[in-house]
Amino acid sequence: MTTPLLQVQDLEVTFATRRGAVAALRGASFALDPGEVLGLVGESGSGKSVTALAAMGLLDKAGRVTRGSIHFDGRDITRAGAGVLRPMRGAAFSMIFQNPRAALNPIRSVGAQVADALRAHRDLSARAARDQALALLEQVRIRNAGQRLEAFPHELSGGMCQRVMIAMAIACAPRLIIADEPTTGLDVTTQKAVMDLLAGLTRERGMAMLLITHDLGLAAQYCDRVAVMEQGRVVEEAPPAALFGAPGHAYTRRLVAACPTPSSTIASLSPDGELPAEPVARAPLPAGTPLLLEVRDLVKTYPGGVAAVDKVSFTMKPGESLGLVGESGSGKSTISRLVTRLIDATGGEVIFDGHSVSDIPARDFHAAPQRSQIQIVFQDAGESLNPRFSAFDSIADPLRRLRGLRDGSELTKRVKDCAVSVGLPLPLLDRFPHQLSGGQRARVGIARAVSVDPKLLVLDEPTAALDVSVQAVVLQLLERLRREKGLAYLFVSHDLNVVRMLCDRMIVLRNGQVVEEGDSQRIFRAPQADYTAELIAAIPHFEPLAA
Amino acid sequence: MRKLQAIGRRIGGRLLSSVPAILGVVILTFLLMRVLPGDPAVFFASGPSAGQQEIEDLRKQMGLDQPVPVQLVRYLQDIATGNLGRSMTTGQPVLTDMQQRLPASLELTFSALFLALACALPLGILAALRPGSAVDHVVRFLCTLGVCMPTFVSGLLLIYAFYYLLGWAPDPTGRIDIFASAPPEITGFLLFDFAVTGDLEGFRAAFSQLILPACTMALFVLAPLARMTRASMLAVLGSDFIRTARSIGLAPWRVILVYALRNALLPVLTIAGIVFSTMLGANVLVEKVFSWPGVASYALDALLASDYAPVQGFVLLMATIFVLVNLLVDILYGLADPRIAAE
Amino acid sequence: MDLTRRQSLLALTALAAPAGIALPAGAQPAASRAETLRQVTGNAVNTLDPTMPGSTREAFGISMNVYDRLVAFGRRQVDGNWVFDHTVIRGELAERFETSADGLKITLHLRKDARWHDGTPVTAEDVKWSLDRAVSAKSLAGPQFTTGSLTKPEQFRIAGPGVIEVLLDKPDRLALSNLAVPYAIMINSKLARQHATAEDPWAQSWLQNNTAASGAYRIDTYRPGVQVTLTRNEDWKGGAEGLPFFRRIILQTVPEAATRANLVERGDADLSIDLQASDITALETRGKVKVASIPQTNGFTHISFNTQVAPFDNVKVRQAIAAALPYDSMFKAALFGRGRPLFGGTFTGQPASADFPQPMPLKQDVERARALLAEAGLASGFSTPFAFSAGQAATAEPLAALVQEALGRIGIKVEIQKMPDAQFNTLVAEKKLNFYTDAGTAWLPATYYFFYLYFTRDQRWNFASWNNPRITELSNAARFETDQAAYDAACREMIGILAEQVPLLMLWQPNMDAVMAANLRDFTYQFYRQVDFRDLKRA
Amino acid sequence: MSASLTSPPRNATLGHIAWVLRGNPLTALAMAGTALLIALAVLAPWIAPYDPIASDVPGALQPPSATHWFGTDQLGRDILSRLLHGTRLDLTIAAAAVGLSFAVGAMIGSFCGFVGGRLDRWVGRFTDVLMAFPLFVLAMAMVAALGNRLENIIYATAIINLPFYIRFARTEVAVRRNAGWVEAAQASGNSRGRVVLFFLLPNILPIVAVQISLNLGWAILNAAGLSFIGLGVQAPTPEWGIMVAEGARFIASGKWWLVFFPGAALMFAVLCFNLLGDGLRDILDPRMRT
Repeated sequence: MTTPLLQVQDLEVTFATRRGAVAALRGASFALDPGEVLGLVGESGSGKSVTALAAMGLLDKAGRVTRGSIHFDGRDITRAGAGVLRPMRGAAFSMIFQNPRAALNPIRSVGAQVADALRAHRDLSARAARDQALALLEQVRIRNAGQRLEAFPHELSGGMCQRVMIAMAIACAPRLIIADEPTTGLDVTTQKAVMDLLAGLTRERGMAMLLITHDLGLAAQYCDRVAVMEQGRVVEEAPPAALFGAPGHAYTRRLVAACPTPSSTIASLSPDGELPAEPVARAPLPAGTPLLLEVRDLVKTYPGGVAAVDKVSFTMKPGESLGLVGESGSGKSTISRLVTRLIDATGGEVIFDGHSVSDIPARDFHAAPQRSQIQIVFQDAGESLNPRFSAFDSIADPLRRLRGLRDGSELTKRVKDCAVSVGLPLPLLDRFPHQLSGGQRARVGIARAVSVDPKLLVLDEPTAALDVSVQAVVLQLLERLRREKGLAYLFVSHDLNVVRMLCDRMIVLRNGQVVEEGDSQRIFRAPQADYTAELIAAIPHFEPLAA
Repeated sequence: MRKLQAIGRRIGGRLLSSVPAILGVVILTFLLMRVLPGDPAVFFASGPSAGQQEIEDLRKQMGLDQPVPVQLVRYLQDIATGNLGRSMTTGQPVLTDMQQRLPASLELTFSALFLALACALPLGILAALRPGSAVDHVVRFLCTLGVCMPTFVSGLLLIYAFYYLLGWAPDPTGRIDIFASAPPEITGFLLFDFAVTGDLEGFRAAFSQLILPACTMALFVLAPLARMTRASMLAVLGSDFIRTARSIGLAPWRVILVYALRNALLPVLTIAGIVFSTMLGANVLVEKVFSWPGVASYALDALLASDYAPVQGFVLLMATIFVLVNLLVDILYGLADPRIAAE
Repeated sequence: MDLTRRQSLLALTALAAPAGIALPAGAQPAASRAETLRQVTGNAVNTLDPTMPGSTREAFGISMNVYDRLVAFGRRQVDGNWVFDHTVIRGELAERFETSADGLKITLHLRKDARWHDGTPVTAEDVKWSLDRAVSAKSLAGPQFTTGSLTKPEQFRIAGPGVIEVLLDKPDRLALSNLAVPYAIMINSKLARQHATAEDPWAQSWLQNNTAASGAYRIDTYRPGVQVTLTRNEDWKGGAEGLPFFRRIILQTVPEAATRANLVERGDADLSIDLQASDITALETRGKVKVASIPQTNGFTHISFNTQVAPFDNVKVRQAIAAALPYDSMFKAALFGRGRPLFGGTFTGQPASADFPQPMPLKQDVERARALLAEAGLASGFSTPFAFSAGQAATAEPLAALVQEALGRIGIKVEIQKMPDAQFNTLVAEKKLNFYTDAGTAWLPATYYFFYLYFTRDQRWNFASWNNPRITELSNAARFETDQAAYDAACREMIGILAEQVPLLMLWQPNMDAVMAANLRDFTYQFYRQVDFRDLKRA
Repeated sequence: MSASLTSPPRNATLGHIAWVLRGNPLTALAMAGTALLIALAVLAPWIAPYDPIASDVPGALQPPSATHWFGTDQLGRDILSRLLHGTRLDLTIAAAAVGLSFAVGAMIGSFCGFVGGRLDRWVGRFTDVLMAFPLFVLAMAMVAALGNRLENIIYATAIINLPFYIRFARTEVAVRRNAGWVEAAQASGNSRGRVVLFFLLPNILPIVAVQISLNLGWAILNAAGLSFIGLGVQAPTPEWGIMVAEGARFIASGKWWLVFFPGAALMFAVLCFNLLGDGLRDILDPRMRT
């Protein structure tokens, strides 16, 4: 039996906070053999990143290893000082971080940064370092590497920055690469390219990789083995096929179920959730029903002449749910704000319920009768709640403004009704956003939007910032609300699977233009446009457990 | 080349866009001076036997008999032709006075800023490396101590201690020892002029005259600079790319100096620019206390005498310097931070 | 700093004469530190031509040392100190002079050996041009000369080489004295006229920054608002006692009074005449310096009422306030007693002496004050602002606080207003201040002159806007009165009226406190309240 | 004061404050000092041993003694009593000036930051003009022009602070302009005015509080500077700046207590406000709130 390259045993890491010591890792154990790719999956707070940082010796000052050990290649580095670790970092093991643009020094050219990585461990002349940096950039398939050498991070795309980061990580040929959510925040197509590159490089060079991710599909696709973490422990560890095919641990089972796959339905995401597992059947609307929303040739040009939305047209019937899908920069969020009348369009028309609402300037729309009819749920629930409003005030605000309710029993009753309908426990109404969990915040955001009984609810990536298990619950909530209240949804998302489950029809957007439009299931099964097909192909996936 | 062009365009644009601000300053000062209740003609005609006629004559001579809009137009015309008027207090053209006095103020302010930065940067970095430690608290306390003393008090105390009691400093009466010979006028910056002419003795003399007032001013700006250094260093040290730098095994000093400090200096540069402009205008009291023949004390005397021209000239000068310093900071910032230059 | 270096540098500077002032043949020996006088002052010289509107007192002082006048006042010793004596007039650029018996013609004979700084001889033409300039050019000199009945160029006549006649319509008692004031400078007309232009026939703008003089000192460097250095004119003949002692004078502006005190005490400066009273007392006690304290006999500090405005138009109100003030405390708090009181006089009716200013019968009597106020119908008091200028804050601020406190006791509510000098002077000139403190100094301290200047006519210096027909009549008569007894009688009557009507309250004459190095001597108090470097010596 | 605004649930906030203070003795000291100053200002008339403006010329310039702890001044007034009453005045000047510039500046700045466009450009120009002024000279000129009365000193100090508040509020609001909760507020039917007043302003308040605290100290120094050149509050009102300026005249004559005690009081107050500002920053720094 070979010595594991990285062995983590019973690791406990605690952070000193003002509420005393808080354990982030509570006895995590796993091992990684040379050349192996191990996936570390789990939801936020499970301790994935802390594990990586602890292994690198990069925990910040408040964090401390209180128990257990970390061995690298048989050598105990658990409490090694900077003198031992510094020569190892980059040379023996290196790390790739999420948010690649922030991880690079903004005022240093990428060439110099790659050269820094080289010269940290090798005695190279500036010229030689530069040449090697150039070679590295070429190896990570950066086009025109010679020119990019002098470029600064802000001049490169996110994917490009991550390639530079990879170049830095492999510069001194380490035996282990720790990739901490390396593609979070990147578009699916970019994600695929970066991951393919990373996987290829590690394979070619015989490097081991610890891939930390929240995306089960990603782990399934690129890892030899996957370890599932929950609350600071590794609860299950197995090859991906076994793990996702027949999860042993209850938590793994729940996690796998909540993960949207091509075959999952809203109900199947959370089997013990609030929706019965029966397929959703929708009665077709009688012919001749007037349209709820009609968008004609909508154009939004930002200063600088870039058209974020370029002649987009679509219609929605009452009670219908329409998905807007696209990668970043496709204009989907801009459309959501245009429809919600938060910003003014440069051209085109928005007709709501038979009335043109695009004539009313956004600044005056708060007083328009349609204001209460069109409501919106934002992407990041935490960021979309006024930090100085309690949950009650957040939900009550539209009731006060749009329904003219004064403080009193009527208002309290309406707020409480709303809270009940979104499943928010009433005692939480007095809490402030930072005292609520992500799922609770999402519920408050939804409650605020539905409190005034809108006809159209615009959902701008309402689950993008949530863990999958929470996402599952929120999606079920949304589906239930739609059935109960007969709301029309304009659902904006980058996640095709989610859109497929929730929406009747979908529109695929690219660079502000409509690429494809049609029935969700149909598009998913048989995309007409190449771009749509590419998008669908890029979604990392695993074979769901045979239920 | 492209970069240089971009910078050139930015300079042009900035200068152009600052014209309205400067014009605003000029007009506002002009009106403010006209609101001053003192009548300069009365003040300056106050010889032991001046009568009403003399006051009237003086008023005419100063153009004060015209209505204010006419005066303003004339004043603007004068400025356009480079004529800032004549000071009644010194009897000289304002432009001449300023030319003589500006180097004194600039030299003092530069030295003070240099001194302050030389102290504030290490202190700020030290505090940022150990936030919350005793070092941090001591640094903060010392810097704050400097800012909480009015400059005229710290100036007088320094004089009392180092000149009167200890006799270490030369008499606080201007830029060089009154009995020493002045250097040839090259730039008006004495330290520079002495250095260029190789007069070390003179350099030492000028330096020893400069040190107390420069310290007084530096004390006052130490706190904001150190505070900003600490804050921006802390922010940078906590950012992702520092972690990256550490993860590739860079030496700690390299991480701090090349990665952290260079990034942290950017906001400090902005603050230093602001501090410089404010210091130049605000060292009125220091100049007074140290008999420093600078522009600020010149303006103060003129203001108290309702002598319009020097005050107007001074404010115009300060506004111009403010714009230029901001521009310089901008250019430096653009050079140091590629993100800005690209915009 | 070592002395040798200073000396050698000094030698260098002495040699490097500025352009425009030619050195006479033969290099001068360098002035040693002992022969150099350094005076520090809070104010600044702003022009080399003292007749320019806006000239500071320091500019007058410099011009006295740089320019000669035809005549000069003598000096006498009072209590061990030298004080100018306006009753003794001696020749300066004039060798001698005679006044005709009817007092209508003054004949002046110029010194034969008198030379301008450029070496050319002084001529009667130069003098005529200088006097013409004084009465013709728009300057401060003209108004001053009218007080000596000198108003037009025709009054000055060349009566032969080196002889000039001044002709008068009436025998004005101050005509000759006016030729000794700072404005009466004698200018090298040949040099000055080279710089005259059509718009500026009297070379006023050139003379602001240059000199064309014959006096005891030449300008070495002139940096307005910063410093002036003078070097001795080795060919000067105008002095009563030969060449001045000091070869080199440095007059430097040091705004901070405490710093000036430090400089003099540490011996880095030799002389300062504008220190604060509090510092002077301390310096005297520590004894490292010499202090010459001389009452400024031609000046007075006062509290003025606007006699044209209610309630101060009521003499009872003025008398009430006069009786309410704590003069001794004010004197002590404001001046630390450094001066000569002008309150506490004992005469009633008319004084025995015709001198002015002299102590007036002012003393605190609160009961009487209350009674007078009641008589004026203001038993319940009233409110008024009390103003002073920021420049005089050191003495006026404590004074004002005491006035406020004392008047509060008789029901008068006082609001103190400290204002910037320019604003204060404007308001005084425009007669918009009703109750304030200020000071006045007369160059030519004849009693009638005080009354004529400060208590008659609608003009800036009539502090109280006082309009008393009898005073106007008496002061005009006294001016041309040749009979000493009649003159004295008129003066005594005016002083009596002043004491009774109290348009303003004469408070005191502050000391001229010259603080100097212990080895300086022969400091003279001059009517223009500046240092006459020609008299000073180092022991 | 503003700590309570950072996060309304009281016990959590108090706990956080206590935690910050434990790690930061200077801030605790500054808080105690500020509280002391405010207490002294409120209680001045009752605890001052003498009338602050009653003169006693025979007892002038007495060094500190049992009867006059801090000595007497040129008019024999008790320096301790004058200091205590001065606390009142100086805190009033500082608070009024800073409050005024904050109220006006934050309002204008917030609107500009939120609305942008032409209004923003014009106000930006105006603040440029103000910023380009040498500020102390501007304050001097204003006081000289309007007359050196208490309210004018407050106005002048407020105006020279104004551009900083405008800019500060503008930047802080501009950062938050596109935050989800601002858009949500608009979707909830709030007018732009309401969004600024009831959503944005309260949210930037804690950050501005830091600035306010630092500015309080600066305002006191500014008033002292004005007093030094004779443009301060009218005598015989007891004000620290005047007392320091007057006392400074006596440095050379060795009457140290005239400048020492007022100077120390001034320094103490400014020190407290500055350290408090730093401390508030720590309390509010989101990165320190775990």
